[in-house]
Amino acid sequence: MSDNHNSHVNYLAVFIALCVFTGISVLTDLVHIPNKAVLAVIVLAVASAKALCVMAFFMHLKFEGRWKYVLLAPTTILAIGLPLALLPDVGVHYYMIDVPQVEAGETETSHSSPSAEDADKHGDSHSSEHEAAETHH
Amino acid sequence: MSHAPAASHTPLKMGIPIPNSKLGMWLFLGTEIMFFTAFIGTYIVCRLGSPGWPTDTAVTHISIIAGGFNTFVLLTSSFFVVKAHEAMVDKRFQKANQFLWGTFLLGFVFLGIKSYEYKGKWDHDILPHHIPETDAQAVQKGLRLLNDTSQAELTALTASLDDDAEREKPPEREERQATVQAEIAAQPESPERLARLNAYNAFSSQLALLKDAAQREALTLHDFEHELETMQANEQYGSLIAHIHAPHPIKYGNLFASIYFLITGFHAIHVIVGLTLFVFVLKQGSRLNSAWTDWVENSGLYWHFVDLVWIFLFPLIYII
Amino acid sequence: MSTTHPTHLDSVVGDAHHAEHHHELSFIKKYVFSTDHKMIGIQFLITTLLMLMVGGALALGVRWQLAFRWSTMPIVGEWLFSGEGGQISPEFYTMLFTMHATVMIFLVIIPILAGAFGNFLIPLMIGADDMAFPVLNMLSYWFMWPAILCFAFALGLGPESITGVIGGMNAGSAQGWTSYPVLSAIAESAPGSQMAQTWWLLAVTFVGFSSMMGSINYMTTIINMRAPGLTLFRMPLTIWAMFITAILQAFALPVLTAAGFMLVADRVLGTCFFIPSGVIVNNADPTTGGGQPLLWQHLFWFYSHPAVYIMLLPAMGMVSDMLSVMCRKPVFGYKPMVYSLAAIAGLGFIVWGHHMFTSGMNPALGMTFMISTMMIALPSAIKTFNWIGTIWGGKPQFNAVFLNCVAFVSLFVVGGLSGIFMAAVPVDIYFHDTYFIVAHFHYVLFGATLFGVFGAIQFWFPKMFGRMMNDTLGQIHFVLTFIGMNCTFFPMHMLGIAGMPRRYADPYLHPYLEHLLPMNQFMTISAMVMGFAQFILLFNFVYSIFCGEKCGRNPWNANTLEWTAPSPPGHGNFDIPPVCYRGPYEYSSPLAVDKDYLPQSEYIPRKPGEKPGDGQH
Amino acid sequence: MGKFWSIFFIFWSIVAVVAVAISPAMGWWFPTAAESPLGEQIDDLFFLILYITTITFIGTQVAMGYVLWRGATNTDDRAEFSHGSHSLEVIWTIVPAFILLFIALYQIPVWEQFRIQSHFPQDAVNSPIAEVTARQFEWRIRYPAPGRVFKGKSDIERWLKQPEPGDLYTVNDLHVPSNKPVLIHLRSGDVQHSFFIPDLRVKQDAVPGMVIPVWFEASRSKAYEWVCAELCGWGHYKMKARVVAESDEDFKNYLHELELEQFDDGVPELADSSAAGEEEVSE
Ligand code: HEA
Ligand code: HEA
Ligand code: CUA
Ligand SMILES: [Cu+2]
Repeated sequence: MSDNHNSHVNYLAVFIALCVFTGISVLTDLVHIPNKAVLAVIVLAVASAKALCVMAFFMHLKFEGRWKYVLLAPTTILAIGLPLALLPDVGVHYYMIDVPQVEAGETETSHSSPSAEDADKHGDSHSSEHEAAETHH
Repeated sequence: MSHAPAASHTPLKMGIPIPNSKLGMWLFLGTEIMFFTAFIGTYIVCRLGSPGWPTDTAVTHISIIAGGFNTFVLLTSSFFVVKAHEAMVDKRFQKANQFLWGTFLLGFVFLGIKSYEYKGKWDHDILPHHIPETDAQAVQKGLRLLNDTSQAELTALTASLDDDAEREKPPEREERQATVQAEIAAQPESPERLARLNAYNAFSSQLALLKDAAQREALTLHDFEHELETMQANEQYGSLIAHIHAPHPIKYGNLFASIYFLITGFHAIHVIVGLTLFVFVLKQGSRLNSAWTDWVENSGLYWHFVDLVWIFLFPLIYII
Repeated sequence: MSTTHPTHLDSVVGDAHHAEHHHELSFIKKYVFSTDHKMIGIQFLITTLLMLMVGGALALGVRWQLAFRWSTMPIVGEWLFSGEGGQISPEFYTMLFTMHATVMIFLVIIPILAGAFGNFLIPLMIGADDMAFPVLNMLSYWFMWPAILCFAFALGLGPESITGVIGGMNAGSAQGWTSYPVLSAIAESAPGSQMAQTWWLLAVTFVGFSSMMGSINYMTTIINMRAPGLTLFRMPLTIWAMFITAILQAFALPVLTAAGFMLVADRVLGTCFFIPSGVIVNNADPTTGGGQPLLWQHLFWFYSHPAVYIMLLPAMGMVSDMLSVMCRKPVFGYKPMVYSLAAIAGLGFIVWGHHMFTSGMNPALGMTFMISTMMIALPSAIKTFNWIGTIWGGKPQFNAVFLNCVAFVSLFVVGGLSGIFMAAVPVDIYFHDTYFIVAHFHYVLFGATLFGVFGAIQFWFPKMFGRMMNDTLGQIHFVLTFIGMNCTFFPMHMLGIAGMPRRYADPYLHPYLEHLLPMNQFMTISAMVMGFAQFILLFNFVYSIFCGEKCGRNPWNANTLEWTAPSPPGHGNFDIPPVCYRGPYEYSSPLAVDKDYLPQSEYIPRKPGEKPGDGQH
Repeated sequence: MGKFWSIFFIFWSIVAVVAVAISPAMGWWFPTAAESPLGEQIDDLFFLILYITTITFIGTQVAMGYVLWRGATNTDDRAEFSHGSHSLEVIWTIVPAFILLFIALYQIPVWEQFRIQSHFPQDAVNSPIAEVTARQFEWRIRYPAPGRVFKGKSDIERWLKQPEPGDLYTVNDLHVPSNKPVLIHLRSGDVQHSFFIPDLRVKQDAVPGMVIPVWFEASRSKAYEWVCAELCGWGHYKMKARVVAESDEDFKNYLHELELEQFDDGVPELADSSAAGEEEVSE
């Protein structure tokens, strides 16, 4: 067993690092990064770093034998591969999709709260201004 | 391949140098990863495939602070577990016990905050199948809310009648209304009840007009909001419907709510399972001994995994 | 240390009491809630054989309608359809094939391979005394029963007040075993989409839990509990196959479970993962949502394609072992056999889209899946040729075990080759959802897997019960089943080429299919013959348990470790803990002097002057 | 006994091959030879694979029969002691690999034509014939108003999203011009269905929530049987319909008749908006 190694780990330091990472994630939200993709990359990178810390130290993987690769490599590949394979079909649409709520939003004035509008790249800005003017009359 | 006689070469134990229980736990965690992969993968692709996904926290009622704090709670509990295991290995069982209690309580804190968040969603009716996605659906929902209020008021009025026989509600609403009318009108000695009845009558006739307009498709969401405002300002019955907010359509709101509740729900179930695992150790109290080291290690692994899932859920659901 | 194994013990019969002494278990502990892997394996075996009867009876119902449409079913018709004058209804037909497939796949093939043989063989063949987690093992069997109960409810059996399935068997689950939404997600879409479908999904979840517990157990056991000396590349192919199957289960099944939860949630909690908005089914309110039906198909096949290999690999492994024993010859190309098993499993994860070629999936994705599907034929080719190589130059014993194994290879090739047609996307445009598909999978599932299983039952029966099965009966069963099977399923290829869609209660409604009625009648009669033949198996099985010829430890003169244990093995399996010195297939080795086999646990002292390593592979 | 069984296994494969060989003559074969250019390519591919697999089948079964026979007549003391052959393994890995790779690559163009939108015949894409909506258990067809010209992709999309006055409706009877590629937009109103015309070798699932373009070309003027190939409920088997391929002229006449039928009794202002509106006075 590998326990003899574990006593050398300073769990507190790891814990503090994890807390700092969490802080960073929250911060990225506060500073308002306009580009969603950049935001996603940052927070997911932070999350992966956290995950690695937890796995390596808390779950003692750093001290385990080679079996950890045999177990985790295929799992990771499948876990990343499945969403990737779903992407071309569900994430993007090769054929026209039939979504009444979106079509309705395009023809009628969509009424969502104004701040929701900036996240919504597809809502057209005309209608939202027009509508904002209306609600405040 | 080994060629020599067993006595000298053949190892006594084949396989890898970890106990079966730990190996089993790790394999189980592998399957758990695939389980959550299906959910998280679904979330990611649905999100990408649905332009206009609701992200505004004012609409989704997602609280970054609550989520961030919960992340912190889980991290701390994970830290306690690992300390508990360390203490178990060092045979300091009391210490381990304390740390485990820490973890255990933090697990409940997590669930508490989670239920608080759920409550917020519940109150704003951010529930699958409840969310209007187009203006027309929003109007429909608004009318439904008003209708529910009107029904409730009618029931209350019926209940306020002291005659037992009258309290048995006739099946038809109109009939019931008529009975109540007649009954109250016949009791001039309680003027406030009469006022209440009149308010109700005014309200329900206004509601009937609205419904009619909606039927003719002559009621836009904007009109409806306007009407609602006017009705709420009405001094006779405004207070009855003061609590009603005009529903806003949320594009893809139902899919969002479905995914939110499914993923966090299954995560919460995992938290509960983890807590149950700890109960077995905590039950030992002062009798805790090194026989439980493996148990603590394995349930610790499980707990870290639960933490790990949350580490990804937090940015995916709360931030992006 | 006892090194040479006492083969003379062959004559000693029933020396199981050795282990039995210290454990006087109560009847319940021993036969019902047993944690002994052998008992659990036998429980699985008997349960699945019973379910085979159920699934077969449902299949015969399907066949009846296809041959004698809308006419009263014999025996059961009057009773089932007293309302319709004994006549089958289209709802009932859809329920029949749905439940036929469900029972066959989830309650027969998967549990008979992994549950019955996996359980019985793994610890014995690796020289362990039991599974790593015996209690978990017991649970994995007992989780089958809630599943069976839920499937019964899904079938429309059981009191309406409890099951909520209004309409009896006409409202049984009827979405096909693939359960595609929206049909399966919206209760209004079919009579069978009401409560029955929820029971169906629940049952699949229970089966999933059962398999999951099993697979973790098998992996742990195989990794960590092998007998001293039993290195990975000395493991019999059966064990390799079980191991790889367990891995497939472990990685693929959770995805189905997750998807199943989503579908259940769509049905009962109002979520909309698979339901797009604005769909009006059968005059119900338009749906609100934003989900996508294709998502289910992806998640479902992400499990169910690997699942078809879960339904095949263990049989492949067992057939390799049996062929080697029966031909008295080492398996041809042991390592290629292992690698091709692994390759099938690996590729099996990236071909699921071939079930969706016409589903409206992204065509570029379809192309990728086409290429990987083509490639998966390669490891299968390697295996096929190696089996033939194994027989080549051997001294085969033409008994029932061997015949079933040869049939396995022969029929697997047919099923596999028809897979190539469908793997070609343009051809699949035509063949998708026609009887060509039905022919394909019955050849691989029945032709390959079930024949493998028939062989395996006959082969390991002595180890299970200490008695031999009757070989003559076995051969009669084999011939009838083989002929019946080919006469039933081979014509399905032609039906497919003629464009007959599957899942049709009455294909002859369409003029271009009218002339196929006589052929369908022929197939139905053949299916009945085949069904009848299974009674011979049943009889042989039961008869041999009580009156079969008694046998010793190693009736087949086989090498693997399980044959060094008593027949049947007692609690804890081995009276002499085995140590392994070589690979499992040293038949006809020159090192074995007085016999033509060399058990894995038999130690041969090296003669002076001999190079190290000869024979002790 | 061994010899008997060897012959038994050989015999069964001979029966199988013979059965396939006589099938076309017995009518157990394609309903007709493919009657569309794409279908012909599919058939060619089918026959190519049929030849390859038949050879493989005969090869493996003969090999099997041979080794069985040799085993049955083996008078040696012992079986051959061999653990395999490296060169054989290599051969029987590489040869099938080439064959499979060949099949895989060879079929790609057909698939491209059938499904990749940029390879669709552009004329057909620019003027879709109809929108076909599958429902339990019928096919609803909507033709654009006769004379309606689509101005580009977005115009088509607009037409797909909103019914227009002047659109023509029928059920279970799709008319198309023959001898030229035509395109329909396939959708489903409730559950999943599949658009299958056996003689033309086209099949495409109709998925709720998606609008899928399908093109095909009928090279003869005749009524083709059209069925549903994806389980859609208890009435799946009876979604019987037909596709009538006819000359351009007949097709025009058909649409005209349909129009007369539809706008016969009333709503003249709707009929006005269609190009052929004035002809209605003849009634
Ligand atoms: C045990 C189960 C099993 C097995 C092993 C297989 C094996 C294969 N299957 Fe099958 N399949 C099913 C069970 C199985 N399948 C089921 C149940 C369905 C239907 C599900 C449903 O819709 O209900 C299905 C459906 C199915 C489809 C979808 C059809 C459709 O719905 O449109 C496809 C398409 O590609 C396919 C392909 C293949 C291929 C290429 C193989 C390959 O692995 C086969 C490889 C083997 C060989 C090729 C033979 C041996 C090789 C040689 C002798 C070498 C030489 C060969 C050549 C050079 C060609 N299968
Ligand atoms: C392991 C899997 C397996 C097995 C073994 C079988 C075995 C059989 N199957 Fe099935 N089948 C499937 C898996 C399997 N099937 C699947 C996955 C589908 C697809 C379903 C779908 O579309 O969703 C399918 C669909 C299917 C269809 C197509 C239905 C349709 O699309 O409309 C048909 C039609 O002939 C059929 C027939 C048979 C027959 C005659 C047998 C025979 O081999 C059965 C022979 C065995 C017996 C008969 C058992 C012995 C029984 C007794 C001894 C008791 C006898 C009892 C009485 C006589 C009352 N099956
Ligand atoms: Cu429509 Cu099947
Ligand atoms: Cu498949």
